[in-house]
Amino acid sequence: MSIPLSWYLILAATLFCIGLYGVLSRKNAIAILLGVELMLNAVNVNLVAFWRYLNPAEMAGQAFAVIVFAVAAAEVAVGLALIISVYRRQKTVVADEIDLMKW
Amino acid sequence: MNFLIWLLPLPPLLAFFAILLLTNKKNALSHWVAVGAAGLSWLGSMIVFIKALGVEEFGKHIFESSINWLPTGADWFRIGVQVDPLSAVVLFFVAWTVLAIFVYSIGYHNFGQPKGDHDIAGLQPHGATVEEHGHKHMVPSIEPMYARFFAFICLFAFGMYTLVLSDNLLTLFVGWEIMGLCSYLLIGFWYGKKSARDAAIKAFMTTRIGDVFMLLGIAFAYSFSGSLSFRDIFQPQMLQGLASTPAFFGLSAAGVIGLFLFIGTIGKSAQWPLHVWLPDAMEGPTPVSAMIHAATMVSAGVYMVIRMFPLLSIDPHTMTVVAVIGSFTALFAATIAVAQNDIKRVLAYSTISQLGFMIAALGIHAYVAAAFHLVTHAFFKALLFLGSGSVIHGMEHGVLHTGKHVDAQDMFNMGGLRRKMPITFWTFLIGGLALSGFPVLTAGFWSKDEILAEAFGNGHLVVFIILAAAAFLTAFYTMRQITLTFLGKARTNAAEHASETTWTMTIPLIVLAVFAVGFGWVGIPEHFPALGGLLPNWFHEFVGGTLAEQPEAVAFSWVPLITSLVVALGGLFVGWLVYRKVFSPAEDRLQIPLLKNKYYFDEIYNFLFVRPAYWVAETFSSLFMDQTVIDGFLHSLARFSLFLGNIFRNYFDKPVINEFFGDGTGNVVKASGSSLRKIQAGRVQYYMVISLVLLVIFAFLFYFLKRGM
Amino acid sequence: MSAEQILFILVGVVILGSALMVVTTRKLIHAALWLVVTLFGVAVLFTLLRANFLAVIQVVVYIGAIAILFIFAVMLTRREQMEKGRQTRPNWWIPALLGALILTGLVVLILNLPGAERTALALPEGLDPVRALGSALVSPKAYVLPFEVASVLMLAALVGAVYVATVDKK
Amino acid sequence: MQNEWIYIGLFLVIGIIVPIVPLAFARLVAPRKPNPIKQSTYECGMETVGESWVQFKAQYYIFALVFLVFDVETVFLFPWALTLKQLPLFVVLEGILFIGILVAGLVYAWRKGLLEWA
Amino acid sequence: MTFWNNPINFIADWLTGLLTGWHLPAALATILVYLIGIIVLVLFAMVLDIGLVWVERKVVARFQDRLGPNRIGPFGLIQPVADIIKMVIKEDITPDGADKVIYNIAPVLAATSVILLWAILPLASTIYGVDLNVGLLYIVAAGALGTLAIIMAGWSSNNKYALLGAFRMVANMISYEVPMVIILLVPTILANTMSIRGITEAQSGMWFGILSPLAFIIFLISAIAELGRAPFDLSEAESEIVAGFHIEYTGMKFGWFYAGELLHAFTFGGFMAILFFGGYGGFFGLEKLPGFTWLNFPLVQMLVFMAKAMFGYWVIMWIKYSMPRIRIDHMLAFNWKFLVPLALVVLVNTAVLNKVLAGLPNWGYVLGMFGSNILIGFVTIEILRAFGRRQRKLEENPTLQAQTQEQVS
Repeated sequence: MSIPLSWYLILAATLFCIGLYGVLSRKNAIAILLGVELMLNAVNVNLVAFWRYLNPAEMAGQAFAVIVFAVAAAEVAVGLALIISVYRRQKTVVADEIDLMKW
Repeated sequence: MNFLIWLLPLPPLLAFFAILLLTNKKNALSHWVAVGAAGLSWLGSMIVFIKALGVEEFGKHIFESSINWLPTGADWFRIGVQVDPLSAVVLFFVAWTVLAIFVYSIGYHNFGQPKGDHDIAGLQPHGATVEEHGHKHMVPSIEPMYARFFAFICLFAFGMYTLVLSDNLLTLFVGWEIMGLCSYLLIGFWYGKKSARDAAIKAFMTTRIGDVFMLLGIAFAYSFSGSLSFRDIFQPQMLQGLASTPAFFGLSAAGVIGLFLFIGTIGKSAQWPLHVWLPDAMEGPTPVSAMIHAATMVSAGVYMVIRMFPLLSIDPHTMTVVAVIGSFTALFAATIAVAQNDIKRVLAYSTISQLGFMIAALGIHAYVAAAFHLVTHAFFKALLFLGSGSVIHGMEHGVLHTGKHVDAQDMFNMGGLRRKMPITFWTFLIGGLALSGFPVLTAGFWSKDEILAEAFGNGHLVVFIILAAAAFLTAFYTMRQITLTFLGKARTNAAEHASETTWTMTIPLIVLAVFAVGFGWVGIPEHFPALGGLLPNWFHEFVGGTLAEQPEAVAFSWVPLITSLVVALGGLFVGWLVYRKVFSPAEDRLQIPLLKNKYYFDEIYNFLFVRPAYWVAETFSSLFMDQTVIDGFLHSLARFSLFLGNIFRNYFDKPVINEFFGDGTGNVVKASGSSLRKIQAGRVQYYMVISLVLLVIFAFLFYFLKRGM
Repeated sequence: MSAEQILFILVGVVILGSALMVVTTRKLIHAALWLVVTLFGVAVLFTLLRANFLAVIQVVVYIGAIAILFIFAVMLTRREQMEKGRQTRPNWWIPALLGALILTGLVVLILNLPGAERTALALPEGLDPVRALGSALVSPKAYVLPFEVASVLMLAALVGAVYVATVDKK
Repeated sequence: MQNEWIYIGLFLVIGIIVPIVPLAFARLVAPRKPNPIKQSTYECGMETVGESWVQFKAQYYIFALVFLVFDVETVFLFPWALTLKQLPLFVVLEGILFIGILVAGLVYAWRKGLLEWA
Repeated sequence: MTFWNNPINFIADWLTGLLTGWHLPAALATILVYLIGIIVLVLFAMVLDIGLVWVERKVVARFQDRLGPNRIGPFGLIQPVADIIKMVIKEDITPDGADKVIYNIAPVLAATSVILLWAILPLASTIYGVDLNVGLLYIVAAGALGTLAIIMAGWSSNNKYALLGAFRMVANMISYEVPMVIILLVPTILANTMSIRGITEAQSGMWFGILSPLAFIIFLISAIAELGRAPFDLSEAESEIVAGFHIEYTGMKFGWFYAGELLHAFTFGGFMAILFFGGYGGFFGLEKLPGFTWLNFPLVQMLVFMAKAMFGYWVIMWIKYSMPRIRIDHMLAFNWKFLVPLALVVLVNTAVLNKVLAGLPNWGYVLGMFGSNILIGFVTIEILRAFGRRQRKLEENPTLQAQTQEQVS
């Protein structure tokens, strides 16, 4: 009647790998961040699935998911801010052209 | 009580954030916040210290409290604070020196002076012209990044308090690294100057080498003993276990851990061969030099080895290494110091050599002596640095006044300052005498004498002789410095117009001077003729209590006493005799190129490491250029191999070379950095691909290994 | 094949399909909107898992805030020639290969995981997940520290991002 | 399998279908005689100059940013609000600390003059 | 009698019985019943929407001293139908360069995001869709979809004005979402639940609008801003950007934005009634008295609710038609520098007092809450007045202004 845990895990894993592919293959820095979002979501799915399947009384999974939300938000905020300021300086959002970090 | 100890490090940290985020714009507020924070910590430390004095057998029942931090599988990794006799005394001098330096910084950065005419953030203030009844003249101008400076030293102080109070290696390391960062920030505080930038990077990288090894040591300690708290590690059976478990290189686990930790100290306390960064660190503002070289950073290195003494002393090899390095550094640095003309560089090298004293003392099991010298040295060296800062400040005032530019730090531009800046002179004199171990009166004498006595008494003759020679040189160059700077008559008219500095700078000097004299008297050996026993040898009792069994006070003997008297007085006298009437570097017979150029160490390193690294970098980069046009796979493969190559160079090559040439300055890391910059154009995705390839490979590897296939 | 399972498969297909669109679409704005679809699908998964609160804040935070932020960023940085031409790197297949490898590895691990086939436990009687989450987040024995730290993190993010984004305003 | 979300799901479906129906109907009955003028972008009869995308103030992004932070944090406050009744007073204080940190962010943005539309 | 006590469930049970009687599997039957119920509810909303068009036009006419629709049907009641027919048979233009798919999805999404709200809107104690335990956040979530719809519309039209309008609208909505979400916490704390029905039930004794009038005011303002109606309608400021994000839309697609806005406004009126005025109930315990039990009948409750919602809607219209449009900088400043801090203060105040006054008898509790709100309001107004005075001073003598500029820079 109901869904085995492995389904959720595999779904999450696939989502994660798709996000990973996006992160590695996209040129546009914003697109890379999109990929990161996918990965974070995959993590969340796992966390909640574990909460539900292993120990619903203990809210660990959900609590961590909530923290992940915060982390995702922070990551997007800072990441996009960086991209925008770089764009304003160099007029590019292509990750390869952003190499301020080399000295 | 314990709660208070937890709170000690916090005020500086809060001050750091407060200044950085809120009061950034307001100078006065910023330094009040900073000084207030330092004051709070000082107060707390004093309370703790007094309480500690009150406790009977303090070594046995120390203040400690710890909390669960990381769940490590079954049990917890605990972090906490502890105050035992050793950390109590260290806390004592840290609190005082830090507070003094904070106050001093206010004056040093010309608080209350007008804004500079053309000062820009990142450069020393150039002075401002003010209109005064008709004619305009130059006065010092306020530091452009005034608030930021206080923020940084606040963080620095936080690091030191954390380090001193922590009861385990991990938090100690945290404080250690925070200080590393701050030293980087502060040495490079005037980042406008290239020299400052380079010095900062050099200091950071050099200490980083030490830190990597220290981290390794900590990792070993954890993997071998399963805990990082001092209490657990110093359990006798635990120590025995460590000593008996064989590691590699035919060393015992204790030996390996000890050595690695000691390398960390070599980096932090600028012992040979990683000493090169410290003299360059003089690029920072003088309070920073005082902070780094007296109150906190280098002391931290020594403190750490003293703290780990029970572990180190288990393995004889380690102790030999420690003794050799220490005594060698002591002499080696002293010889260099003789030939320096920059007032701060002399002090820098003297610091290195004094640290050598402590390390050597530790190496010959003179636990208490080492600690004693650590404390006294902290006081008088802080005093000396602040004094020299005051001198430089006075000189700069003179320079601005005359308008003719001369190097305000070159001792051959000074002279006759004793009348111009009496307070500075007297305090500096006291500091200098303490440094050179002027008999009976000064603290330096007692600590140094104790070291010599221990060395002699425990029959380490070689160490004894080397240290005696070093002591002689110390006295000599100290007197040279004092003579050139204060005695005689002015060599430049900048020196003519030098003027005494403000009270915010002189008060700390006086305070520290008191300690530079007074603190010696708490450690007078019982059997000392005449004086012995008048005051109980409190220090020995107190700090000795830290160890499991109270170390025996060495039997009194005249030889070391005579020796120290002779070297101290002789050195001072000779120094005065020689430099009485030396007026220009030309007449200085000791300006031997070899010494002047610090035995060409920088050049050697440059030749041995920087050039090859650059060469490699070139080839790689050209390789890289080729690669870019070839298809992507070869591409990342090549990069992958380069990556491996770098790994090998950094983690396999360097240690080997270290063993032979005894070196691995920041230059190597710097060079690899600059090669990396040519190789990997900061493209994050390539890094990710590489790391993922590795991840996949290793994952499959381990998976199948585990499957036994 | 129960209704729930069918539902799950549908949602899963939607999620993965839209996720693929996210990483392959040429137009960034479309990628962002596809991301919204994915996020919505994940929210539905949360409802399947009875994590009502998470499902709703998934929509509120991700679709209502993060997606909007993304779209703004795209609009602020969009340039026509960015939309033209390939959006993926020349050697895109290496990441693809990597992804596939890692995925296979993960799947193998998951399938060998003990209890991978277990089914959902019944929620304890009278447990309101939201309330439970609340008390978990504020009780010192549980996650009050992460809770507060999260706010500090957000503060740091705000300060940092704001600083970066406006550093050259004055 | 809980009914409420099924209900919401069905509601979503209906909620999508209902607006579509008139649109589809319109597509059937409404005339369709496109011509370039009609199709052109409407700018009060002016000729359209340049692409529709014009450089926007980064200020929009800043506001979105501040909003994001506040939104996330306030959303976290809901579970907290639900626990006030049964848990002791210091829980309230925790929440207030949380809000305080939030306010710190607001104050910072304010002091940096980000809330000015300039 | 049972039918009148609980008509919906009555019909539902009857239908289920019927369907299962036809040998349908129970699950399917439930779903079918759900579907029927939903369709009925949504259609009700739609009809109401059509009515709202008429109401809106009548009211605005009265505000502007006109007659409004009065030709077709009695009082022009048929007018909206005519409007709809017009919209449907109008040609639907898609500008070239528009992003077709998104362009077509946007209006649907806009309408859907409003309709979704009705899923949790309790018309009476027994007439409601579902009772989520996260109802309040559900409202916010639906709002998020609306925001998305607008930005999609603005972007896909490939039109400067549209995009500009969308940007403004979204900046507006998201900004005002913050105080709204903060304020939603107040009923949550007071009722100690997030479920809409729970909140309604919790007010049977005392309206939250009385416990915390400030919260109500803030909610009202931010609700209007969320709706993007005047005075916050600069997203469609005809004078500057023609018509904002839906400039390119014609025919029924435009119709959906329009209708969606009206229904949204009404729905928010409804939520105002629920959150602060006891929704379908809240007769201050009157219904418990022997003579008044008829108040509990669902249809009565429904009427009450409709009346309250309509009143809220009317207030929104009232404000809309009597206020000038606010400039965007003022609007954002007003939100971030006034509304958000105030909302936070109210929230903290509520949280603390709710804990502190818990022990007191009922009247003490109410008095404390109300008093504290009044106090806060008073202080706020004082602060504003002082601020205003300073501004005026600055206006009056420029030299002072210059000085302050000095201090600022």
